[in-house]
Amino acid sequence: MIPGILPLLAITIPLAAAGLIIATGRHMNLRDSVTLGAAASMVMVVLAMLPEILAGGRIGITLVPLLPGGDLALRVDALGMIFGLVASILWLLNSLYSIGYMRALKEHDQTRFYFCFAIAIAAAIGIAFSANLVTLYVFYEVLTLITYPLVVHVGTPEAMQAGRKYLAYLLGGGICLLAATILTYTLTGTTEFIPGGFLAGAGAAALSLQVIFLLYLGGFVKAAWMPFHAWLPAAMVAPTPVSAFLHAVAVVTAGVFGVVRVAGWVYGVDLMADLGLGVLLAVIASFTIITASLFALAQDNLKRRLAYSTVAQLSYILLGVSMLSTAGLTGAVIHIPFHAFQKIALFFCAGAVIVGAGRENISDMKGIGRKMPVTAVMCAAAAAGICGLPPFCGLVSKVYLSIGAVQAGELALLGVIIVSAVLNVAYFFPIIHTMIIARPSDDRALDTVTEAPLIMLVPIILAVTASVAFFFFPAVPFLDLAEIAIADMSGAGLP
Amino acid sequence: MNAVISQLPPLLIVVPILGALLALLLGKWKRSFAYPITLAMIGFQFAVSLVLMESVMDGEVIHYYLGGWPPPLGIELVIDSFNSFVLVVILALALLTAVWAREGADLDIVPEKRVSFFVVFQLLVTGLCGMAVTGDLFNLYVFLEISSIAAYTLVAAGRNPRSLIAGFNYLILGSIAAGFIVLGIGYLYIATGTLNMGELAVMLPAHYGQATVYAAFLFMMIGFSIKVAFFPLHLWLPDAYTEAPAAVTILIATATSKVTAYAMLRVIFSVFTLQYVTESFPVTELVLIIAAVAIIAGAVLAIAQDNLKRMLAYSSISQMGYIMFALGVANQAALAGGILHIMAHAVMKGCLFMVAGMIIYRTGFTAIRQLSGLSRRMPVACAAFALAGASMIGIPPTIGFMSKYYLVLGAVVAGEYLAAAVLLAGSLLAAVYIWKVIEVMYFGDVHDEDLGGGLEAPVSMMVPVIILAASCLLLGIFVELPLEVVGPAAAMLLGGD
Amino acid sequence: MIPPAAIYLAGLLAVPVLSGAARKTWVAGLGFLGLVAALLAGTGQPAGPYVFGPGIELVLFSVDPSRSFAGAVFAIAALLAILYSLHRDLPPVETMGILASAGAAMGIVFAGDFITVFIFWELLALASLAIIWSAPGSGGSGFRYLLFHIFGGACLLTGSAIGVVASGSTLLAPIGPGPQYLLITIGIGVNAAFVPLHTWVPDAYPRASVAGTVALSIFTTKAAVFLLVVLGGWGQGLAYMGALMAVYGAVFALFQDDIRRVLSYSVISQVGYMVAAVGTGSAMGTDAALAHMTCDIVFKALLFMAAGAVILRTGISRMSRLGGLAKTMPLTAITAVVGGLALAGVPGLSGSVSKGMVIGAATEVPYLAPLLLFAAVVTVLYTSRFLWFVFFRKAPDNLGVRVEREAPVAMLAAMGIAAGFCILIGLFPDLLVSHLPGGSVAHPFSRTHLVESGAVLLAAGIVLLIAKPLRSPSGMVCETDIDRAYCAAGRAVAWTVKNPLSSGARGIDRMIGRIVSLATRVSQNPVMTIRIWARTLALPFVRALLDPGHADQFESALDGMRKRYPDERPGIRGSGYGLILICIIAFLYYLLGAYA
Amino acid sequence: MRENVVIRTVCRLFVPFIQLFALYVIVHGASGPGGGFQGGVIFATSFILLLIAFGLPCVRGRFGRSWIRAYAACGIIIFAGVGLTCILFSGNFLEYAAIETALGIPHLQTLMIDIVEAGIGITVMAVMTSIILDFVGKEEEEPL
Amino acid sequence: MENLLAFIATRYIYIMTIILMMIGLYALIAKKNLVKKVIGLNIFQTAIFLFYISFSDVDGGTAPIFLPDGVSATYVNPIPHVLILTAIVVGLAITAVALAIVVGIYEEYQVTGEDGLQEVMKRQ
Repeated sequence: MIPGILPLLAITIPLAAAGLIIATGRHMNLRDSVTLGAAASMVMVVLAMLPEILAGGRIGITLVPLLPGGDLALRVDALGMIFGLVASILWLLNSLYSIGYMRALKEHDQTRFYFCFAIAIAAAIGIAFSANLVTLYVFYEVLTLITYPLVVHVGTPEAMQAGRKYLAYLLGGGICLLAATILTYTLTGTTEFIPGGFLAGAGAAALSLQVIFLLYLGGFVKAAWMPFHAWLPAAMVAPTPVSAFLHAVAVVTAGVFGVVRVAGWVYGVDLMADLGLGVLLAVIASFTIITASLFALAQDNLKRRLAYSTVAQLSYILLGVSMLSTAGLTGAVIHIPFHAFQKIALFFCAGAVIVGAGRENISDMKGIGRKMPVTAVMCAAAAAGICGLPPFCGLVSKVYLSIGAVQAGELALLGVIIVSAVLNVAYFFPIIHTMIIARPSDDRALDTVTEAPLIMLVPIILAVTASVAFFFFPAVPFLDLAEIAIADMSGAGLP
Repeated sequence: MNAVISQLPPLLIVVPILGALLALLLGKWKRSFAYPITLAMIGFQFAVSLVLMESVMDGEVIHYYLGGWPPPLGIELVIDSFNSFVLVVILALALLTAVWAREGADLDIVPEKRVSFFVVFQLLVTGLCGMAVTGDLFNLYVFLEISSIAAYTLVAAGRNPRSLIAGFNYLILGSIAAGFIVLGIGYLYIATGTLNMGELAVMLPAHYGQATVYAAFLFMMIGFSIKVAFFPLHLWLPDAYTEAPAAVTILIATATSKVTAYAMLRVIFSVFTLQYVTESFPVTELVLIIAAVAIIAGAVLAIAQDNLKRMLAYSSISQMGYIMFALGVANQAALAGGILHIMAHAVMKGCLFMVAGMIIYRTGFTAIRQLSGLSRRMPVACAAFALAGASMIGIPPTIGFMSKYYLVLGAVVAGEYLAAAVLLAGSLLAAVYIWKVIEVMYFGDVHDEDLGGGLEAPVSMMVPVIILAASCLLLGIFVELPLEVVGPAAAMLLGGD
Repeated sequence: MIPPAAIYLAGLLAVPVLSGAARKTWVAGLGFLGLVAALLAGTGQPAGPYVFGPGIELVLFSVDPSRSFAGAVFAIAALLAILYSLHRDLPPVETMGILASAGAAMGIVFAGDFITVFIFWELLALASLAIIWSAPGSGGSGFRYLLFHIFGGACLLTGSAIGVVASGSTLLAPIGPGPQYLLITIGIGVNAAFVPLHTWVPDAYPRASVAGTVALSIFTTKAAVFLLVVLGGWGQGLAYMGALMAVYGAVFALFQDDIRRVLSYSVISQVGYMVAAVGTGSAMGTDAALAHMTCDIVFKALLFMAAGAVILRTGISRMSRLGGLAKTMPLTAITAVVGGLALAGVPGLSGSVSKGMVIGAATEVPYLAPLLLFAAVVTVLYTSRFLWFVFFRKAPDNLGVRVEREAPVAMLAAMGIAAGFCILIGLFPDLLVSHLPGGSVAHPFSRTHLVESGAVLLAAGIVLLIAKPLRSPSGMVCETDIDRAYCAAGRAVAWTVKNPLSSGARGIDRMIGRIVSLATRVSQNPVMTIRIWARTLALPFVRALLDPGHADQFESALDGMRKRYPDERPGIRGSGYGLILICIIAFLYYLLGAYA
Repeated sequence: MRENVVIRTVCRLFVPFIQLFALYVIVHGASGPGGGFQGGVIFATSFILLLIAFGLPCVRGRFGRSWIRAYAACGIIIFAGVGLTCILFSGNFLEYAAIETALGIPHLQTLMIDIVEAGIGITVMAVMTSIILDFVGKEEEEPL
Repeated sequence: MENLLAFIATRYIYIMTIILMMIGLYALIAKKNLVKKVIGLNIFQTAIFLFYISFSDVDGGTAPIFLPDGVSATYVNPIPHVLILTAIVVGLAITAVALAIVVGIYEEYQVTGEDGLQEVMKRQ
């Protein structure tokens, strides 16, 4: 078996699954079992790569020569492995969940739904394992397009409106990314990700490098940093599994992943510091964290509130990157999986509430915890996790971020962390109170409410369990991977 | 090279003409003969073009003197990597269009006209081949006019009475353009006393300063700009594309416009050299500016349209701007991108127009808003449309993205950052107008149920569409193959070889 | 041996599945186990550092005398609270909360490094929230409680981050000067109810359930105090902060009507004593702080228990409407009196011992002792008010429904034990003092001390005689604290977010949408648009200059255009326009050529 | 006007000469001014004359659509045929010299040229006539 | 002045050509009747033909015909004539198509003028 077969396999499995899904579209059970099987086998494949990566190795393969400076090539390293693990595992959970969800709500066009899902995950894995900017860009655009049908799945006018917004932002971002890629290529003659970055050698003017970085940031608008975040809350019209997919599995994760990639593998930490890009990033991230949290306070629709919370949380990762210090980067990198696991649990809960109680507004959820205890408790747990409370893994990244901020000497960022911690609690715990503690306005209110089907509860419980487990054993595997990745990207010279 | 190949260039032109006459005569006797002959002839041309490309791939050039008369007296046919590539592209498209037209022609060609339709169709293709292979300026003009006359006729041939008016506008402007071109040729002849491109390229530099050469360039530039519908001289195009019979639209949009663009590039880079357009008469900047305007304006106008074919027509104007963009930047990467885009645009626009035609064929819908929910009835066609549309937007790894990538790369290398930005913005606008359609097709709910479910077009129309849609993707992934020809071609145009 | 924290935290996992008697026995058993573990903790070996991740090592269990001492104290208090809570089936969440807060407190006590402290700190906040929210109608206050403590926790985290990076190790150590001092002080101060961060105490305690309040009163503040002790190395500023708290709390306690609010402010005041003691910085001071912590835990818990019993039986929590319960609830009354006197510092009870030590230690810091004495006087005042109004004065006739019964056995047991502790320690101080890490001694019955307390009581008595209003329950009630300001600020934020921010964002969205639609509309037929605009501009002039006929014609033509817009029919004029354009372009090229 | 004897007679008289002249021009194309185009057009004018004088039916009777089509085709076929023959004789397209050398017949070249010119002439004549007739045919049968 | 006259005298043919072209363009732009447009087109093309013929002319040149050996004469450049012959045929074809289209339009709308056409199409 040639060494590079595994990453290739990881991409081809979902693609093949997509074909099968179309083929078996007529028979529901067959189709869904295809999805599940593909997801499971993909997890297997990714896990099979884990040992070598943990041993510090890399797995690479070049598919086809595509463009000057960018073949279509895959290379798995620690950072990519983190994203790959998150995407594949959460896809498995998400498939389980969406089967329950879609069937419970008798959604239309399920075949299209699962088809797009499969291709989207393939694209996500491609992003995770891409070996150069061109490959990254290719899968990035594919991801953008293929998620569009998911976003507008319901097909209502406002869904279409949201879809247009979604496309406008993400395609615009793609354009920026393309421009940045080409500029990088013209400067250096390569787009290969090199640990420690390769732009430093280009000897280009600082200003141009800064402009290019801005372009990159624009390209990674998938990271939903303000003021270019509007697509994310808008995309909330999508079915809940899709929201979960956007917010946890692939899309936004891909955005922040890209930022980390570019910071560590294109620019390199030292160059970032020299150009003062860390400060820029820090400003953006801080602004986003605070503002998004404030917006979240104002939302009554549960999913919208979660969306704004995602916007804020993603900027935690940007914040960590902006610190350009070991602990900060570690916090950033591990916050990718940790946030993903907790946020997907939250979205699953929101969906379970929609299925079980048919309610989307927090104000209508008074006391539904009495009827759907599992959902409510898990929701509370995940929320606490995102607030960074024990015993959930959110706390770990919070700790690392704080230390990183100090290492970077940016004490102002500590203020941001404090404020945002308070704001997180401020917009999450009212939900918990309403769901579990508060009493329903009238006794009849809860008659129609029932607990969500088991197939939906299982993924929720698994996700929450995982986030607890990561609190107790953060090292396996994410913190270890993060350590390798950081060593990779910094070499030395980090505070 | 062996004798057969050396004799192929004239056969490329002559045999199909004979075939056309044969079709005319036999068609008079039995109507059903016309189509197969046409198909066979175009197939023959395609095969010949493939052989030719294969034989010139290694950089050698085939010169063929008609009647054995060497230039300047005689007419010369030249085959090199550039025009063999263009030949293959347009003939492939013509072949697919012909296959498509087997039933697509019935859409708006009355049976009585069917025979003459295919004859003229084939004459058009042949004229284009002539344009591609000739090495003589005046001969170029003649073939240009042959194909144009055929095009006027075809455009006006439809059932739809408006096609007459569109055809008339097309004819007037086309003839003016031809007049300008022939004037330019005349000036060149005054300056040098020869009409052979090769010789002109050699002799012209001595006269670069002269007003005659300047006037010649001016006239030819304008003439070709009209022929390729280079904004703002595009006014004939939207009506012509919209009102013409579906098959004709496909052929013109893919083959004619591309060959004309080829001729323009050929004249500007092989007759007048890069040095002329950049130094002694620096027109590239202006072309670049106009091209940028064309890209944006065409896309914006396309966004505004409600008629599907008209929307695609405006998008063609925008896309033609891309090719002119390459002319304006005029460096290796950009020119390669431009030539690649000739192919790319031919492929994807052919696919889009075919789907549009199929929709009209099945449902008679022309307005975009009528298409809602069509994906449930014509899944394959809509999928093809989506794929080609993605290529039009420039989503990797489609062919549209590749050409765009090279164009932007060229612009950046040339330091034309603003132009590059405009180009990218143009692709964003392309996303808007393509998405308008896809949105309606896939996510609109089905109106007038009486049309029923399965509306997939007959297989003879489906096959070309599928081939084109697939090639949008495959050519993108395996872009190396066309690049093997395109790269040298661009280098040759720049005089780098 | 097992860290006591582990026992509580592991044990609470079983609570949801158990119920009824089983659960009660399980919880009680946990309490005992925890106590045992805490007592054994001193003998145990410190658990080695557990590598949490790169650059972070946790010392989950480190042992020294003060830790094992405090651990024992917390364990006893936890046991009392659990006993007290057995009087009825609490909601599982509350039981878990009580256990969790016990565990978290234990964790803080035995934690060896900042990160561990932070983790248990947050856990404590979460547990207290669970306790508070288990009582009906406590949503708002619980929420405010959490906000305060998360803020505190974040400050603690960030502060300790600075410390960790500065010192290079995560181990607990005195805080050097710099931003981390401020941050950590705030962080601990929130839990220790520093003024003005104290408002959560009177806000949350009275709203929790009766059993919950006891647990709350034990753990949060005292754990903070213990952390202060462990870290040490605070300047005298802390001492004055303690004094401020003592006075502030005592004075406010004087003006309360709700019995549990009285006790809440009393908590602040007593914690003030401890903080002051820690602030002195001497070993004697820390000992005093620990001692007072112990005593205060016991008698404050006792008083809260009594108050809880009263509320449980009468359903009333306002002194103005209570009274004469000494007849109906004698045992409760007795224990309450014991606790009250201990709080007031009457010699022979535990309060006097520890308070004496505090004041003794306080003499080292200028002006500190007098402030504390003043606070002591006020303490006597509000204690006596409390006892008098609740138990001894004649019951007001407007008293609502009342259940003429003694408190349930579980409560009585807990109260009895607590009272016993007060008396024991009061009579035999060495029971407590001998365990103090600093090895300092107490002389509760020394002359100076007796005189001191006598003077305090005397002063209090005089004040009571003079100040008439103090004798009427609703005489001077002031329930407004600075928390009003906090709430106002919070509401302000909420309003800003809801109105200007959101609507502003929406407005921007709408504007972009309008621009886009306009652009589309224009580009449908740019030429015609321009003509329409031009004619529209020209219209007034036409009206002015031409004669009406022409004007109307002009106008109708314009309307026609507007109606037909955008007409996409192929026009035969196309060729004409085309030619004109061609000429223009040709001219452009010509100019360019001429220029070249 | 149809009754006008003079016109009819004159036309009747002229047509053969016109056509003869046309043939002359065509054949002379090899060695002098003239050739297929001119000759063909001149030939077509004879039919126009007939049209003017005797009206459409007469002309159509003598020279029907199918015939026109056939002529047009034949002309080009001759032209192309000759060209291809040259290729058969391993010369270039329309390289008459090749045939001449191959067969060794002197002055075959001029003959070939004449044949080609003739082909061109036939086509042009046919096409021109068809254009005229078609446009006239749009009117009713009454001639001008 | 003289040289201007000389300029005009020598170049008059070009000036004529340009004037003719302008006339043709004018007709194309301004004339509303389609047939007149076609005529304008023809005028335009004719101008170009004249242009070619004029520049191929040689003073005192004769027709380019083979002469008996020994006799030599300057004759005009034959190639432009040949070209123009072709161009004329092309122009003819264009005219034919144009007229055919005009006839078609007339049969469809019973008008041959722009304005009439606009009216008809508005009514549609």
